[in-house]
Amino acid sequence: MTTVLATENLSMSFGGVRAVDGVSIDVPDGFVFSIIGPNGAGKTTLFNMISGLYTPREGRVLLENDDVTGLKPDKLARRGLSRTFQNLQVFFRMTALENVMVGRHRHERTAIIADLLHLPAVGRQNRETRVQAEAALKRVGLAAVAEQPAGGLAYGDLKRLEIARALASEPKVLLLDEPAAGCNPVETAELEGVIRGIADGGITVVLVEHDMRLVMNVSDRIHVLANGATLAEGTADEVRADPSVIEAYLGVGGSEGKSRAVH
Amino acid sequence: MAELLQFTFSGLTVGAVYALVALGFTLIYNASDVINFSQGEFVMLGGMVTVFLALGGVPLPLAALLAIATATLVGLALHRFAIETARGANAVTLIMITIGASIFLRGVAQVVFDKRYHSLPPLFGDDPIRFGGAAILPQSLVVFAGAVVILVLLWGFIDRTLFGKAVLATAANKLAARLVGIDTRRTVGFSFAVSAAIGAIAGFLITPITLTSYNIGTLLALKGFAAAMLGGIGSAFGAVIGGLLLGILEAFAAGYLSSQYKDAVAFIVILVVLLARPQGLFGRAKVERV
Amino acid sequence: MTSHCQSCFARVAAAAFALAVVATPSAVLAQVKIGSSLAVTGPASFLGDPEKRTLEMYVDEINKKGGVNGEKLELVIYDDGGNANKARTFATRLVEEDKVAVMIGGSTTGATMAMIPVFEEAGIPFISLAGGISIVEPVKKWVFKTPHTDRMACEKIFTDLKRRNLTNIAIISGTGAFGKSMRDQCVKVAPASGITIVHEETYGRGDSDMTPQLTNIKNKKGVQAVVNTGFGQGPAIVTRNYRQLAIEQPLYQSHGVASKQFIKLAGDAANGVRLPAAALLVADKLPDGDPQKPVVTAYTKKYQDKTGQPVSTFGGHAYDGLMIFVEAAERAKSFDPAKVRDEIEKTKNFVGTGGIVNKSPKDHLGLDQSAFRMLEIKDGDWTLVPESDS
Amino acid sequence: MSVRPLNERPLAKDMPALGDRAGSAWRTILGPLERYRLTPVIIIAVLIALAPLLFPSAYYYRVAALVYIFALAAIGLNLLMGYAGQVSLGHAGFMGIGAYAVAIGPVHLGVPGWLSLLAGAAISAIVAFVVGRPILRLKGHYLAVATLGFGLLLAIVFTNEAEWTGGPDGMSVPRLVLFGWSVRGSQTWYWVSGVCLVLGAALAFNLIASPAGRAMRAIHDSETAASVLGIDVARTKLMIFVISAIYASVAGSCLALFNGHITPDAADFLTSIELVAMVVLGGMGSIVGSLVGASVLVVLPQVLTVLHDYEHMVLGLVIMGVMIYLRSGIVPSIAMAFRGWRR
Repeated sequence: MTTVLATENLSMSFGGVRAVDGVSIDVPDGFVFSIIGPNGAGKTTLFNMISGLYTPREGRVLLENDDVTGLKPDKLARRGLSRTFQNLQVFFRMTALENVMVGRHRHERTAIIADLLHLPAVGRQNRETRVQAEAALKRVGLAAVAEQPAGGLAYGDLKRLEIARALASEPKVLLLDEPAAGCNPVETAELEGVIRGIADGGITVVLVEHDMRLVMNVSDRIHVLANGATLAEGTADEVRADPSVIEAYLGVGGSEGKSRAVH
Repeated sequence: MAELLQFTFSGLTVGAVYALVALGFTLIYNASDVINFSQGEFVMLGGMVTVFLALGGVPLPLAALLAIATATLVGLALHRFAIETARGANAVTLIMITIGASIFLRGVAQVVFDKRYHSLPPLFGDDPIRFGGAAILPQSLVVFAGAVVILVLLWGFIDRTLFGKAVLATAANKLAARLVGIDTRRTVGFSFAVSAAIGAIAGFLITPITLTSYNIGTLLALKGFAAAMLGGIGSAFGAVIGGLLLGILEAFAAGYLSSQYKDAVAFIVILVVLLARPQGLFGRAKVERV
Repeated sequence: MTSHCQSCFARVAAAAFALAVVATPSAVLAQVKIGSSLAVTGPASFLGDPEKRTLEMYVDEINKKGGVNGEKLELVIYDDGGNANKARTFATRLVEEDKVAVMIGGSTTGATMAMIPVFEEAGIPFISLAGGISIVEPVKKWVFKTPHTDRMACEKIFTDLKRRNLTNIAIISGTGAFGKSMRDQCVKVAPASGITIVHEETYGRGDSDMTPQLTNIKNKKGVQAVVNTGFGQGPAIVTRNYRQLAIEQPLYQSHGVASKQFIKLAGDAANGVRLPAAALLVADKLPDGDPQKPVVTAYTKKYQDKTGQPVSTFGGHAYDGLMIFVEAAERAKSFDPAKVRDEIEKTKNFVGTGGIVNKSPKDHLGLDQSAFRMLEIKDGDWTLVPESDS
Repeated sequence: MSVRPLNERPLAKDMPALGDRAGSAWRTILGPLERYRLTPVIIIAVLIALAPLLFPSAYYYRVAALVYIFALAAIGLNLLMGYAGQVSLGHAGFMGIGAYAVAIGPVHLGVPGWLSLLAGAAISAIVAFVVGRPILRLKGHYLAVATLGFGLLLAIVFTNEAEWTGGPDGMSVPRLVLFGWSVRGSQTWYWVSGVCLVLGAALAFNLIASPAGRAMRAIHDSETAASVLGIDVARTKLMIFVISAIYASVAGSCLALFNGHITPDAADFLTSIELVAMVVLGGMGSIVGSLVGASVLVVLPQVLTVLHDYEHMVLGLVIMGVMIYLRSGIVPSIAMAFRGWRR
């Protein structure tokens, strides 16, 4: 199985505190790869390093075996890495559809002069982008709100809008940062289908999530972080059974806690 | 050597003026994220009201107190009737409101007062203090001391009083501050009042040096704003250092390079500083959480 | 002041009402309109403000005495803030909308230059109140001006310097229009006057400390005198800083320092400062035989009574402009712009606040150096410097 | 890539059309027009063409021409501020470059006016490119102070380099001559500036609805999200800074050629603030708003002259009042109210 995304010994610290400490992951192509861990475990920091928002202090990020450490996010995006955000980063002044159309940016080919003059190529490009964006909205179930301003959408819809936007860029690897946070059980269940569908479509998904039911149901492989370092990795069942994981989540082990943590 | 000393004296004189204006910017910014472009008009009010009351026969200390009270009331009114009414508007809208307020206040001043320049007698006379071949006016030291005293008071107030902590909390996170029971409206209103008072004190102190007229506010605001940004907006200490630095830059540029391009030199240095430290000298870098 | 402010609300209300009917320009009364666009506010407001007050005062007085040629005058003043673009728009408005018979205004040279084409094209006489020499050189058919040019001020200062055997000078100038323009003229006429400029400094608008510049001047070898060109608060601060640094050489200010306000602002430091100025500033000190004495004394009294402020030569320029127009219109017995223009050009021996005016087709200013007096400040008052050789 | 659509709601446009035939007929005519990108531009063009019917004198032509010229600069600034979210308090500097280009070109260098205008635009673009690269890294108020300093710098140069610029008193600008036709007078400039405005507005609308336009709007809301979607944030900001500089430069050239005389006022801090005020008052992110904002700030002082000394007081109050009660700007606020009312 080929590895599409990997980190080698990735580290980052803020003001002396090691937020991420020597984390190595290996994400096989087409997998749903989840990263879990208690709050402050360094999950989002890891994401930020992988997606180029932070420059790691140590270690490397490999995308399709190319060293992409320290590349700017937009360069990484052009190589097929896309992501969503834990704290929403929606373009609130644009409509839902326009948000997703921005996701098509890396596939759009026009020049600024052509854009200003609205040459026929721009019209064609816009139509094509629109069709693709509408399709992406449909995939996450937001086609009905396409023309609405994003600022007016419900929280759950915004979460899915970010996914649609990332999808529209046709990434090879998609990083989802807590997509279910703030969603009700029905929305979370829908989300599960969406994520599965994305993976089935051939896109590798890296998921950071607190909702264990979702994680357990959807993941092919789970990587557990605690205090910035790797604690365990394995399939859902393996991780569920790992005592160190249970301890990390609850401080001390306990069957009651175990069931609450993982179910 | 005497030359260097004189340039430094000049820089400190002008810089202390900028520092006083910058302090006003910083306080309002801290509490409300608003850059108050009518800060210069508070300074103008401090000077002009004192001048005109004194002309009308009011003893100088009383005139100054009344001027500070006037400016404070104007600051409160600006908050209550403009900023508070527009609560929730974005920062640019609020800034535009303060620009409108600045035009309005200038318009009022030109009718109520006049359009000539005025001066006030310096507190400790006109005779320069000579030192090492250079000379500085006592009033420059007064302005400088004023900036330091206000800085210390602000620091003591913010660090040592509950209300000061409330201002800090409001600055850090308005919503959270409200949730823990801080009346953020009162806090912001208070910061407007104090900023206005600081402006007016500045106006009263600097008038013997800079002279005053109904329209000095714009230029002072411009320089004060630049000083506050140089020091790092939101930091009172930064405001004072930024102001002094800007003054010294201008004086050195005028003395050593070209008096024609001294403002240009000062701004180029500000640009360079900001490019190296995008949050200003003593500002905190904002980390965006994603 | 209180009654002033009570009426202000009434005036605002009335004006708000007037907005509704402003589309129909007030052309009800058959009056002769005098147009003006002045820097009533903004950095040049100490030009525009006294100019405006003067025009208002004297138009009032003229109307009370029955007007000109049996017709009442109506004054239309706009505030251009010294901004050339705004001035140009008001010029168009005065010509197209208000249909003025004459234009008396333009506080700054920049605003005047921007307005000139409008009046040249419309064929309406334009009497500018700004200092720049480019306004009347080369001569433009419809354009006149009343203030002395900067060049005359420079020459007057240089003459005085020569008399004192001071030939090496330093100039410190404001970067504003007035200071810059006069500095340029001084530099231009210096060689012909036998003056060498050995050092130059400038300061900007709103600057509050000029000691660095003055320190450089002080340290420059061979400077025998210092000339400061500029107006506003700048010269006052330069004068104070001059004394602060205890610079010994004589200090000359320009005619931009044109009111007693300067002495008040500069305080004791002003003692010993010399400057060229119009007779207006020393109305009470003029010898009784001086032809200007009655005019300047009357103007000074009227202005100070009415406004409670010290008289300034800038207001005097407006007085001269208005009176030159009024006399020309009376001579022409008409307000026909072409006839009035011709009569303005024929103005001879007009005694104004700025001097004795003799205009001609080649000289649309009509003042010579004799219009300037050299003054020295002593004990907080002006004194005339005796002019031995003129 | 087949994905099961979840929770798919019925699409509004798939629902059977309601209403009678007349209504749908209207919709077939007005619908596309309402959606068409350039409809506002067409409306502006029609208004510009018809407005002179109401003008009693050349003065009105002049004021309207000034509105159009300032609106052109404001539209450019709006692209930068309202769409891309980057503040500039120094845009009058670019107006100054354009203005002095058409003055200095013909007077000192013998370059014809129209070519000087283009050269001015090119110089503005280059200056914006060089300056923009470093300073656009700054954010919010820091960017504001940096652009302010930059604008001030240009104004200082225009004031001090008197040999070239005539200094504070300014210099005259030779009339524009196009194909042997001398462009002069308020009426002629009304049409010239009107055409410039329509073209400028059309280009702006084109840009907004293009890939580059979407990228620039995205940056306004979230630079982070924009960058992870492949948008080169720095480059996009720089591009829009350059474009807005060109708008300001062309407007400055028009102003100088129209007035026939140029002073450093055109480039100073107050003019920059005026431009910002036009954008914010009219509505950030609304091209039509910039025209409205320019109209208000050019026409209002003309109307307020009846107030004499109280002019500035009232102007300040109007600005405050508009910003307090129409906080998104005149056009967006009214549009919002209208939409709410129609619903």
